[in-house]
Amino acid sequence: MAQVAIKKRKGILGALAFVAVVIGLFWSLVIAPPDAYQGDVQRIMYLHLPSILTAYLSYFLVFIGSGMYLWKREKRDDLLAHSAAEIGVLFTALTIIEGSIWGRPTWGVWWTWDARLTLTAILLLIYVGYLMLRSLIEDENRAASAAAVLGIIGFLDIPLIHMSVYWWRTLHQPPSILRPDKAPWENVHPAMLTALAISFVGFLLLYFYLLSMRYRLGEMREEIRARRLDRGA
Amino acid sequence: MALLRESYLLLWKDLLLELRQRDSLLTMFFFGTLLLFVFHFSFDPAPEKVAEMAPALLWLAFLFTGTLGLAQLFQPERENHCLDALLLSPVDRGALFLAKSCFNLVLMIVVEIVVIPLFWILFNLRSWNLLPQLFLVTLLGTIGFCVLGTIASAITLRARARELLLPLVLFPLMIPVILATIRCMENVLRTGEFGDAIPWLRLLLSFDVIFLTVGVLIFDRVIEN
Amino acid sequence: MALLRESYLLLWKDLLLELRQRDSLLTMFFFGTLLLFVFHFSFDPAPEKVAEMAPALLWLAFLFTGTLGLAQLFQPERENHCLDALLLSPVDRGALFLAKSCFNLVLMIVVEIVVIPLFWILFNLRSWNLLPQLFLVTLLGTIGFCVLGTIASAITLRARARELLLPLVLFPLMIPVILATIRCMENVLRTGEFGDAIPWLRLLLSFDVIFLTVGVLIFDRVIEN
Amino acid sequence: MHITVEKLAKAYGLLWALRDITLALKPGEFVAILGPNGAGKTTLLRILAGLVSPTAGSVKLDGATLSHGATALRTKIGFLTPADHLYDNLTVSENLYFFTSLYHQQKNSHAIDQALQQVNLADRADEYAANLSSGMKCRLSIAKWQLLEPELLLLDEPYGVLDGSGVDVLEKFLQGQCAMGRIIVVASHHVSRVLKLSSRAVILNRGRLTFDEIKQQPWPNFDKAFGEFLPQGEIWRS
Amino acid sequence: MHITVEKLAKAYGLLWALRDITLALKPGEFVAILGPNGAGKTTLLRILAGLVSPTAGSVKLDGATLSHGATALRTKIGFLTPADHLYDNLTVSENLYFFTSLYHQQKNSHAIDQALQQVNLADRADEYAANLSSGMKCRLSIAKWQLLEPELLLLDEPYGVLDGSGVDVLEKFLQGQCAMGRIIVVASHHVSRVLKLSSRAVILNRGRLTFDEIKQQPWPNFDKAFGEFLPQGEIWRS
Ligand code: HEM
Ligand SMILES: Nc1ncnc2c1ncn2[C@@H]1O[C@H](COP(=O)(O)OP(=O)(O)OP(=O)(O)O)[C@@H](O)[C@H]1O
Ligand SMILES: Nc1ncnc2c1ncn2[C@@H]1O[C@H](COP(=O)(O)OP(=O)(O)OP(=O)(O)O)[C@@H](O)[C@H]1O
Ligand SMILES: [Mg+2]
Ligand SMILES: [Mg+2]
Repeated sequence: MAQVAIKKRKGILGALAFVAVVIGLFWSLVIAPPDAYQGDVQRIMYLHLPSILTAYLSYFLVFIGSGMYLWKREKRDDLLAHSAAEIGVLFTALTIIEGSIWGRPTWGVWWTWDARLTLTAILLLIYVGYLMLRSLIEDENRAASAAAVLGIIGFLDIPLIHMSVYWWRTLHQPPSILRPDKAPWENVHPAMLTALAISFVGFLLLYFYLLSMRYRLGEMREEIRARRLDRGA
Repeated sequence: MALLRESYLLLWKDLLLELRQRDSLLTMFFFGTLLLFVFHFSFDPAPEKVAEMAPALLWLAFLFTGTLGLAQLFQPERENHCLDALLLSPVDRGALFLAKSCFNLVLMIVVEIVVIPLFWILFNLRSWNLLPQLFLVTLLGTIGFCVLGTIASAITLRARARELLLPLVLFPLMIPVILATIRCMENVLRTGEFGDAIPWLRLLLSFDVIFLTVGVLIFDRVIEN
Repeated sequence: MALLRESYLLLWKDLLLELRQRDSLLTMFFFGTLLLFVFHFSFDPAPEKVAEMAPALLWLAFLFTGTLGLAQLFQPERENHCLDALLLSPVDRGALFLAKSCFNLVLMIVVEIVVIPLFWILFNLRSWNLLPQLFLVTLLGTIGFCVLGTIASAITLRARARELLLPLVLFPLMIPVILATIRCMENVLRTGEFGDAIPWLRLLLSFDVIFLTVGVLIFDRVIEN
Repeated sequence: MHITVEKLAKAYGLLWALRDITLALKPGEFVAILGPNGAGKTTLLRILAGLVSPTAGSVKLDGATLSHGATALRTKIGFLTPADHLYDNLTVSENLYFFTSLYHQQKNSHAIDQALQQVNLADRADEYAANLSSGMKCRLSIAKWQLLEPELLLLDEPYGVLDGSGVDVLEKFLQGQCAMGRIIVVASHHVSRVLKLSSRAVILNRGRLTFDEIKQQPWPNFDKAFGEFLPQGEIWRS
Repeated sequence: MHITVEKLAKAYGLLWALRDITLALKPGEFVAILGPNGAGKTTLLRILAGLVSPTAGSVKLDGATLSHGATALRTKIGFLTPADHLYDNLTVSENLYFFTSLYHQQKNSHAIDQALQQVNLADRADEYAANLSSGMKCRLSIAKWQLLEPELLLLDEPYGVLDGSGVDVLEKFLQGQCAMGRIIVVASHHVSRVLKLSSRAVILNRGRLTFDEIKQQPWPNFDKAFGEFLPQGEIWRS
């Protein structure tokens, strides 16, 4: 019964995500005006920013899950961290791909060693390392605690990496949304903002949908193992 | 204080074992010198050119040499289930962490004390007077490396393909240290003082402090059963 | 031929232990990427300078993996006295030597195959047409490194202080290999052909042959108590 | 120290190494753990020692669990495996010095020499542990736990490598500990040896606890229960 | 195979592990090597196996010595130590496959399964050797040597970790080998077990050979010679 209820809720979430993403795409591709300088390419930003922000969100979840696991030793926290990490890597990769596609016309190269790009790449590496570590340790308890430690350290390290990389060099698009001196709506066309907002919501919903699916997958794996264990004995 | 006494005891043990067998030191020296030769043979040692590359070269040498050391860090514990013996004992895991980091630190410092002057000689650099500052920067960087490295090698302790996984996990996390140390050294070598590299120094320092504390706090969760 | 069959068997075992899962290959790949990132952070090189730094950087990467591999080469044999099990068996010690060198060689070659193209991409070098020659040089150098390295690490395997002198003698022998390979690479990258680097190539080749045979011949003396 | 094991279970992958084990150990008890290969004896000991975390159930030592940083509790637990837990490249006396210090019971060289005397290893004090014979390593471990005197001492197959005098040393030590109210748990296949001293026998089979009784003379139940695990032809009577 | 050991001596540093040992072993003999801890049993076995080179004296197998590259000879020698000589991260069957191939006797999976059946490890064929219990590791080694059937089989303390059925398996195997004229040499502290099968007993003490006789019933000499090495109170009659 509860199973069914959960399934239903998931279904609803999925539907919402789908709808929101579609609306967001519509808004950003059709309604929002093209960028003054860059033209239509700039529309990538409506995917670009949401995807990286969701990536950040999931790395935060990894951090939380890891911390909780080390503290309470609950399997579910570890599962949360693991799921979040996988999806986070996915979204980070997406960001890089979008960015490269964006970069080709605007900067004329697929990749430059700009701070933010590099930072993203490093994030990718860190969490790929996280997944590697998991997959290369036999005993799942050890894998869990090892990964948890990495999840914590990695997250704590991000600000430091961010800082160092920024001091190192910056030629990336200057912050146009989150700019300190002006409020967002003053320097960007409102339609752009709404588009961004909607697609951001869409991404969030999508993200949580994926997360819950991945989480459920992990749970199922556990259940299957438990069943086979009992049948074995 | 108990923590320090325990760490000291464990460190004494590791140093004794290392002095008995010397395999870590040996590989590290071998590698460090090899690197210097690689550099020497590949970049024609025109002082003015080398001076600006020196920081990167040196630091890379240390980074890789250190990683070699880390790969062997828990070797004694891997034999005869001695790790179990330690986990069985009431010793504070934080002490274990401190001891191992210090051990690795000692190894690296020994290597560095040899490699840096060798470097200066091989590339006949003039700026001997700057060595103290450089040593300071190196030290800060090395501490950060050893601290994080110890954690990394502890979590990869029972992983397959350990020797590759270790740097894979460690290096991305080390990037602040790498950048900071190299920028500092450059600045020192160029201007002869820290000057506007001070923020980098602060970054280094905070890195060391943060992860030292984190390490001591969570290390008991890192290695167990 | 028995020698080869035995070597193959031992190599199969080592590879199986190392690459229990495809993960290891992935690990290699990311490892390679990582190295290049690290390089880039250390000296962010101007495009025109990269070409002349390439040999050094590449060799740096290869030496690093190689030495990491060597440090762990006999790890499986160290556990459960498995080395005794091998020495007890009728397997030819030469085969053991070949297998171990090949194992390390495979490890390095995989990394090289990953690193070199990545290097060309990330540092966007144009000279793709030269890769074959570079691979050839690298291969020759790598073989020399693995052969000599295997002998050395076999000596250090059970080494007490006294025997450690030998590897200290062996390692400097590595320098000709490095010198030769780097000169060759430079020449190839500059002139686009081996040209007057041919003698270096010959040196490399003879080095490999000599120490391969020496290894096969003396390895039983090296490895038995 | 009172030990209560409740519904303990340990699973490795798809295999139950232990299943709902429930035990209660009182001070002064000498428990023999018997059972065929793969029964779960070592696993049980390792869980009691806190080296392996159980899949389910709990182990309570004086009401406390061996969780993280329960370092005070760890000083009370000893685990003796004949060959392990010694640093190959430390000498005999260095090993003793190191481990006793690790337990905050730093011993001076005199005490260490005495302990070595008792297991007659005194003449090998400066030998690398790696160079000892298997039995000598076991003696060294005995010396180690003689110095540390834990409240709960777990022994995994101690008789295998010991010669006659070694057995005497060990049994004298264990009896002494029991008399002082310490708990001894011995897992072994050497029935006659281990039952000689034990006050209670536990039989494990495929991870389940199939027999648990206080020793008595004669002991038909035990003879029946253990009969199947004896080699053919070998009959054994308590 | 005929084995002649002449004035064999082995010194470690300043310590004689073995001193002028002279022995001659004939096909079909089952020799028990007894003696206190540190007597030199393991050292003797390791020298016979060619793992340790003697300081003085010679070991001849059918007149040939185990010098460098006497690979043909090595196929005929087996050395069984319960825990060792297995690759932790190879599975049970991979271990067997690897070692049999190493001895140029590559076995197909069927033969390997059969061997595992006999030591009843068949159900653990795909388990990493590291995950086996101590007794299972010993069983695995037994399976290994069952497949290889060496002319001379040396066993170092095989009984320690084996349960009843394990002992049965081992004894059946050893008896079979003896019957086929192979030489078995067992070093053990478990007198009753090892003397049950052996046709001859050798006692080492502090590296010297103090007793060497063919077995007989009753055997007063042996009882006298070995008496001192028994635990107190434990009396043993052949
Ligand atoms: C591989 C290529 C790229 C990567 C990995 C990348 C990565 C990122 C990341 C991580 C952010 C969020 C930064 C933050 O908020 O702290 C970001 C924001 C942004 N990126 Fe990119 N980017 C890439 C290429 C591009 C290109 C080619 C453009 C346009 C020329 C672009 C325009 C933007 C804009 C406008 C933002 C929002 C700025 C803000 O924070 O207000 N990006 N990008
Ligand atoms: N780390 C591990 N991973 C997987 N399985 C394991 C592990 N350790 C033990 N096992 C399994 O658990 C079971 C119990 O092992 P255990 O060592 O406790 O048996 P035991 O009673 O000590 O046997 P023995 O008398 O041979 O020592 C065995 O089937 C073993 O294969
Ligand atoms: N590698 C070595 N280096 C130095 N001494 C050694 C070495 N190996 C063995 N010895 C010494 O040689 C003597 C005989 O050792 P050995 O292992 O043969 O005894 P053993 O009869 O097997 O004893 P146990 O019954 O305890 O196994 C011992 O005193 C031991 O300390
Ligand atoms: Mg056991
Ligand atoms: Mg022995």
